[in-house]
Amino acid sequence: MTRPSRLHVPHPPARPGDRPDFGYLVTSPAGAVPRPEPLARLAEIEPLATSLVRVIDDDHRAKGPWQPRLSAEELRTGLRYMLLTRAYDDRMLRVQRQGKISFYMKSTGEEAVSIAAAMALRPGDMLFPSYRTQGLHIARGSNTVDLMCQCLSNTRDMCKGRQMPVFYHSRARKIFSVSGNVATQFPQAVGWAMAAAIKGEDDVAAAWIGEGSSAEADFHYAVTFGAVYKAPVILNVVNNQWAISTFQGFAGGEQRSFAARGPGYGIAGIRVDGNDFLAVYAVTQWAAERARRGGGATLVELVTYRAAAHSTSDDPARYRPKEEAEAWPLGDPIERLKQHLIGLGEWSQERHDRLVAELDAQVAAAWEEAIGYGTMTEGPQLDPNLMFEDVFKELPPHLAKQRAQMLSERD
Amino acid sequence: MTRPSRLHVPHPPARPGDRPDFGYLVTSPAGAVPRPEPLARLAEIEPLATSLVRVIDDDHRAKGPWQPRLSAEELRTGLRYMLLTRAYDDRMLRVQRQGKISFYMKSTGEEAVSIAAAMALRPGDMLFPSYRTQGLHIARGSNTVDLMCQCLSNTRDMCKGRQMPVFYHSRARKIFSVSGNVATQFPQAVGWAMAAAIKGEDDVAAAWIGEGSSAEADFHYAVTFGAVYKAPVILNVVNNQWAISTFQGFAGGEQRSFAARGPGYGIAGIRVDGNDFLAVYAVTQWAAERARRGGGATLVELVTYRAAAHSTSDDPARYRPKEEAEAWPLGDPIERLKQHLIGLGEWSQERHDRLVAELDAQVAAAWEEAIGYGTMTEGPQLDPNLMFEDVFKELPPHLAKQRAQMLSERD
Amino acid sequence: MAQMNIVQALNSAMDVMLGRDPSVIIMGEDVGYFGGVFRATDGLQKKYGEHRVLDTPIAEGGIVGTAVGMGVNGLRPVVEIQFADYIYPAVDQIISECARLRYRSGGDFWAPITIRAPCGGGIRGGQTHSQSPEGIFTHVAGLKVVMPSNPYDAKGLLISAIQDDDPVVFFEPKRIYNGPFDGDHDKPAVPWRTHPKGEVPEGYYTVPLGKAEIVRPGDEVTVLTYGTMVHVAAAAVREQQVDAEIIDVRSFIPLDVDTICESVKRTGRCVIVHEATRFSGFGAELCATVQEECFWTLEAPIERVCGWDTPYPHAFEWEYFPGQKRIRAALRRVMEAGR
Amino acid sequence: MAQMNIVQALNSAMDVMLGRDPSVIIMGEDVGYFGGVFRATDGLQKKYGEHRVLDTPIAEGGIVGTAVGMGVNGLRPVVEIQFADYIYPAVDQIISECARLRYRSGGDFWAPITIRAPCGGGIRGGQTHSQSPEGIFTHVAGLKVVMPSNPYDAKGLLISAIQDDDPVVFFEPKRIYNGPFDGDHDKPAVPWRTHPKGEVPEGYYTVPLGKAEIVRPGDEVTVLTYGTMVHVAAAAVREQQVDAEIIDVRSFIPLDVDTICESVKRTGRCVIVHEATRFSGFGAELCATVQEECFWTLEAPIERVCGWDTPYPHAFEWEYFPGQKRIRAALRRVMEAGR
Ligand SMILES: Cc1ncc(C[n+]2csc(CCOP(=O)(O)OP(=O)(O)O)c2C)c(N)n1
Ligand SMILES: Cc1ncc(C[n+]2csc(CCOP(=O)(O)OP(=O)(O)O)c2C)c(N)n1
Ligand SMILES: [Mg+2]
Ligand SMILES: [Mg+2]
Repeated sequence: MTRPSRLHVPHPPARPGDRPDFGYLVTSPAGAVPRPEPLARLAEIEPLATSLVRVIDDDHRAKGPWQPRLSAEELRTGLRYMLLTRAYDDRMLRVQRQGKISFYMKSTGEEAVSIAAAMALRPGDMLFPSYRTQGLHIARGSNTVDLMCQCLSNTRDMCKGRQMPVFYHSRARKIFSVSGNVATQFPQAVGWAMAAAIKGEDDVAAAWIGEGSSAEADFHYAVTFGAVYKAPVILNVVNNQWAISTFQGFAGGEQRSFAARGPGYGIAGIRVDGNDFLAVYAVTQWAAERARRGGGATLVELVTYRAAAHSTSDDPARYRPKEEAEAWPLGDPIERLKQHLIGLGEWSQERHDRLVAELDAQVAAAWEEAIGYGTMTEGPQLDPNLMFEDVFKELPPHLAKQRAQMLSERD
Repeated sequence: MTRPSRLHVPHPPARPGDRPDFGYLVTSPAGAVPRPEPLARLAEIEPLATSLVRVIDDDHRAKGPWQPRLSAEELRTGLRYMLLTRAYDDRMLRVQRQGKISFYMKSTGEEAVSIAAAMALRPGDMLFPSYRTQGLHIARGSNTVDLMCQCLSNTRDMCKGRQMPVFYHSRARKIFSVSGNVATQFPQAVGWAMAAAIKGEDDVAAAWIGEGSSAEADFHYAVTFGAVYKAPVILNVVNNQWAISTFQGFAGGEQRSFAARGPGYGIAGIRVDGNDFLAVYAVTQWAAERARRGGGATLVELVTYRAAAHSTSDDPARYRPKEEAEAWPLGDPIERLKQHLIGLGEWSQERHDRLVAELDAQVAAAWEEAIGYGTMTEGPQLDPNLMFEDVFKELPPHLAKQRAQMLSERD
Repeated sequence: MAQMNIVQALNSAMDVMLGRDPSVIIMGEDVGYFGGVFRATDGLQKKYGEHRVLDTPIAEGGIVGTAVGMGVNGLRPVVEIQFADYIYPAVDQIISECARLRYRSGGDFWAPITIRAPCGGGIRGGQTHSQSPEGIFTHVAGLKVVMPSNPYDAKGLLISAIQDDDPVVFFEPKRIYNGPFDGDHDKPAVPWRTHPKGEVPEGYYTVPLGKAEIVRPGDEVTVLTYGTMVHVAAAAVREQQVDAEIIDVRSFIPLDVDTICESVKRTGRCVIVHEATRFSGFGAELCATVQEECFWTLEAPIERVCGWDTPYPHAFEWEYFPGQKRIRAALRRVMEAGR
Repeated sequence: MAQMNIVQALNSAMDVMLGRDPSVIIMGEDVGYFGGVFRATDGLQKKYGEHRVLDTPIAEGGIVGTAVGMGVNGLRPVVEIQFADYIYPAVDQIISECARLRYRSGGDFWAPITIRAPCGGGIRGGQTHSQSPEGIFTHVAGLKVVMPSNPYDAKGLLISAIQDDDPVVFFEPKRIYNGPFDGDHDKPAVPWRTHPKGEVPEGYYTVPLGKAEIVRPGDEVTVLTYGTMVHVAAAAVREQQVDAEIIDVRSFIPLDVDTICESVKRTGRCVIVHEATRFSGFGAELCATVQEECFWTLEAPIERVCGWDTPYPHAFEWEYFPGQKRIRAALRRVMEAGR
């Protein structure tokens, strides 16, 4: 009767050549999921971990208790930021293809994840980004010229030429440095939040990692420490269905939602439509209030889709159907907010087209300015001496010696 | 309205001088928790993660669907193994106090965790022990002389003098080597189970870690890989309330049971009375059947109490009330099985006393034999050349050279 | 014989071993359906099935931890760490478990695991895609550590590593995956086709662990190097017109002290070249060993030419890289010393 | 002035800094209510409260990871790793994050963390309670690494480490927590009371990072050592009746090359002693540096006396430990060489 167990190997619903199939995706109708008080008990919150918080319905109307009730002006700002992020991404991909920068990573289709969250938080709140949350910089007003200069490793590069493209940071805007090692920022955000609580400040921390990265130890550290100390932190897992070539089932998404791990550890967990600007805004606002008022950490799973390649080194056609992005059931975050605004009578196709053109021009101008500060091959170049700085706060003798040697021996 | 969050610091219910208080402990009446089919769906199993599977009630009668229906002979065998484990622990503590061995760790009060589980598994199943599951060796018939020789690092030491006391192993009995780095055996057990599944064999793996150790990365790796590949493995978290001086709240036990993390990751999770021999046996049997039949991994939380000091280097009087052990609501596993057997008319105080005396004598005789193979100070000694063996399968040149130097330069 | 680059040679080694030994399995991030971000496992899952070539969660520690258990259960896992820069989460399982298991269990348990890790820079990878952490692992008792410098060795050494019953950390200099690189990044890339070591047998063969190779015999100075730097050093020696003996160390543990010291005793001079940072890098051990064994024949201080003691920068890659110019300067100093 | 052992000196250092700087916090396993398994934080939680002295989950990687975030938010976490043998789970956060943060962010972010880790053997701890992994961390650009050998330095160096804005890994030779140890395990233990360095100021003072100390001036041979071995080497030198200059290296990064090389240039001979395994241990870097800087004055090969390249065994502790006998044999060889 007992037949030997066999190794279970998760399979994505579709590979190249197959018809896209998102039958596995569990959704809830817009407005259907109740909104408990931010300080509600875990038992009341637990259902949110397996349902899907959605606000904008298929007719682009806002529905239900999670409506953030934003002004038309705020909504247009969100739309502008998302469009700017997309325009920026498109431009940077092009210049990478032209060999002007060494590498790039787009966030196409996931813009709401960063923009809505950043808008729902306070300026004092600290953000711990992943490499795919450039929208956080856009929403907090980082100048696209500065972001481009980082990608160019030029004389205005905030990283002084040390990092690959997209590893931005901004101390002034309280956006942490992106790490090349995935997920390390998760426990760091918890520690930052613990420090805020220790100091009696009411700022919260928020961090973003991909669903694939949630398999790293740092996920477990973050949720455990977050639960133990009730740290005021929002732990966002961006489930865009893919981790390079491996689909979310290989991170454990096949059996249960990622949000469900929250209640499993004794913290709040919410699964939200990551392509629904209003839902992401509302959930972030809820989690931030819970954190600020002593309710502790929340694990948020943002359900979205990585519409672009993993990076400029990747070719998704090798491992998933080309048509998958169009087949994604939760649509496009920009299109959905745009239609919602139009439905409200607060936006129009004409204004939209004008805005897109304006932002494209703005990004083009930014690029022209950025390359003026040098590219890796032309124009002003960074001083190689910078290579030895910031390893330590002060230059130690052995590095001073090596720097001198470098200057004497270089071609 | 929003007051700044403060860092939450878990507190044990009682510190030295306070009255013991286990009010935090969630229990269920014996027999009250339903027993789903081993291959039941997660939704049906989920309630088991927060209730407490118990079989032996306060009047020592077996109750409910989890009764393993063991013969009186099997029960007496379990009682004997538990008593032998305790006699062994007591003796080894004494000889450590006499300076005969360098270190020791008792499992007093937790004997059922190892004995019942080992008896419920098949000889082909692989066990990945912690340093507090010496009962696994007792139940699988390891000779106490061999265990003592390991603790003595003598000429019969299975570890060839390389390990501290209690870091046993037995290839013949399929009991893995205890690691000094807590929790590392958890993903190893999953890997062993994956290999069994890959080879189409129906052996399962079982691993034990303490609740405190569950904060390590390896817990997360084990549960994640276990869930992704549906590995035939039983992951036991022994929640004995304390991790050296830190109580289980510091591992996340304050907010939620440890078993609840199972369903959080999409695998079965069961919380069981670790001092109830019948319950531990039944739950292990259930999880093993689930694993063997392709149902995948189960996370088992065994609720017990560390009645002894953490180790011979520890003094619990510094951090918890002396009376806590007696106040433990789930009693003592040996006393409970004994009374159950007596209630069945299958055991008596007289037979019990005789058995205790017999086992004490057996352990005393074993000790006499063990020291005959040498202690660290007297009798035959291990050949120091062994220090250089098994670093690699074959001795490489640099170690041959060092070994020669050692022999020429030692005092 | 066939023409292979290093990626193809590695692929061929795994193909051969998967075919010869049913206990061999491949696991890692994106190694299955996709065939690996560097294509090293391309086609293997299709050929040997999903139970022999496994995609894994993104958890290096979990990959090695489960591999240890598989090894204990009779399999021979070949693990890919996507970049050597990401091996750190696995360090506890590698050092505390893989490396110690046989010893701590009195020889009763072991895990014959091979851990592949692409390393090195010169690919615009910045500080988290360019590291050469081999030095750290050479300090761990119980590990074998190797790094090939060409397709022939890559295949032969990988087969030896997979067959070995001890854990082996196998570093792959990714800058030369597709062709030898002499350090001049302005020159067009050269394919392995143009290099004798690009000739690789299609079938089974081994290059033993623990043996260094003299890639250029010479009498004036010994150059100890490995990986990408073998080719950079060779170019520098050509330019410098010095009769240097270039030794590709290849195997760090076990280390071929005999070949190394026989050479230095002959030449009396030694330059050590690696891409990893200098301070406490593997070059320090090479320098210490040579100094101890060859002291009386040394005519000049041993020099180390290494990466600077900073993270690997994105913009200053070529100022960081220990290129021909720096190697030649060291050769000049060592040749002139004491003259 | 007061009499302190190393544990008391460390406790005093943390006490002083908790008192002077509200941003200093202590965290680790069992460090709070209990005061640490070695008692180093005894009484500090009672004195400064639960928000300054934190018990943590058993997760070294999580402890360092959260400490990084605290550091970024203006605190100065002092982290205790219960045993250096258990630092490996934290290696990714230490190397990829602590050490690189300032560099990768162009100097805009940093985490001023001190990581305390009791290390070394001779306490019957077996292979997982006896390790000396300092060598691994000395290969990491961006870390400072130190190890004191007595109570006075322990307190002064720890205060410097806590004040330092760079991450510091602070190794503590636990064999000499309670008293100097000359390597003769049969002799009764000696308390720090009997040692001048057991005299420790109660208040604030510092011992700078980056400075070695000459603990015994001499002219015939230079002994480079640190931690427990400083005392074992001193005893060996006394026995051997050689006029050795013994240098307590103390600070590995930054390394006090001047003091070291000035001495070797004077003596012309050098013996390096540490408890860590030999191959690629920190002694290799010391040997390579001395060889490079002092080549022309060296009259004998530099010798390394280290732990064997095996895990630290339980039963053969004293055959493993690089004791007086082995140090004296090395001194003899080095003194006779070339004579
Ligand atoms: C520790 C570590 N391991 C592996 C990698 C290589 N890597 C970079 S991104 C990535 C996939 C991450 O996928 P996911 O977390 O889902 O984020 P997404 O790219 O989908 O936004 C991998 C494996 C890394 N950067 N760091
Ligand atoms: C990686 C690692 N960190 C820390 C330690 C030190 N240590 C040994 S046992 C222990 C407590 C473990 O408690 P728990 O997991 O609850 O097991 P219990 O002792 O209660 O059986 C600690 C912190 C260790 N052995 N390994
Ligand atoms: Mg993803
Ligand atoms: Mg415990």
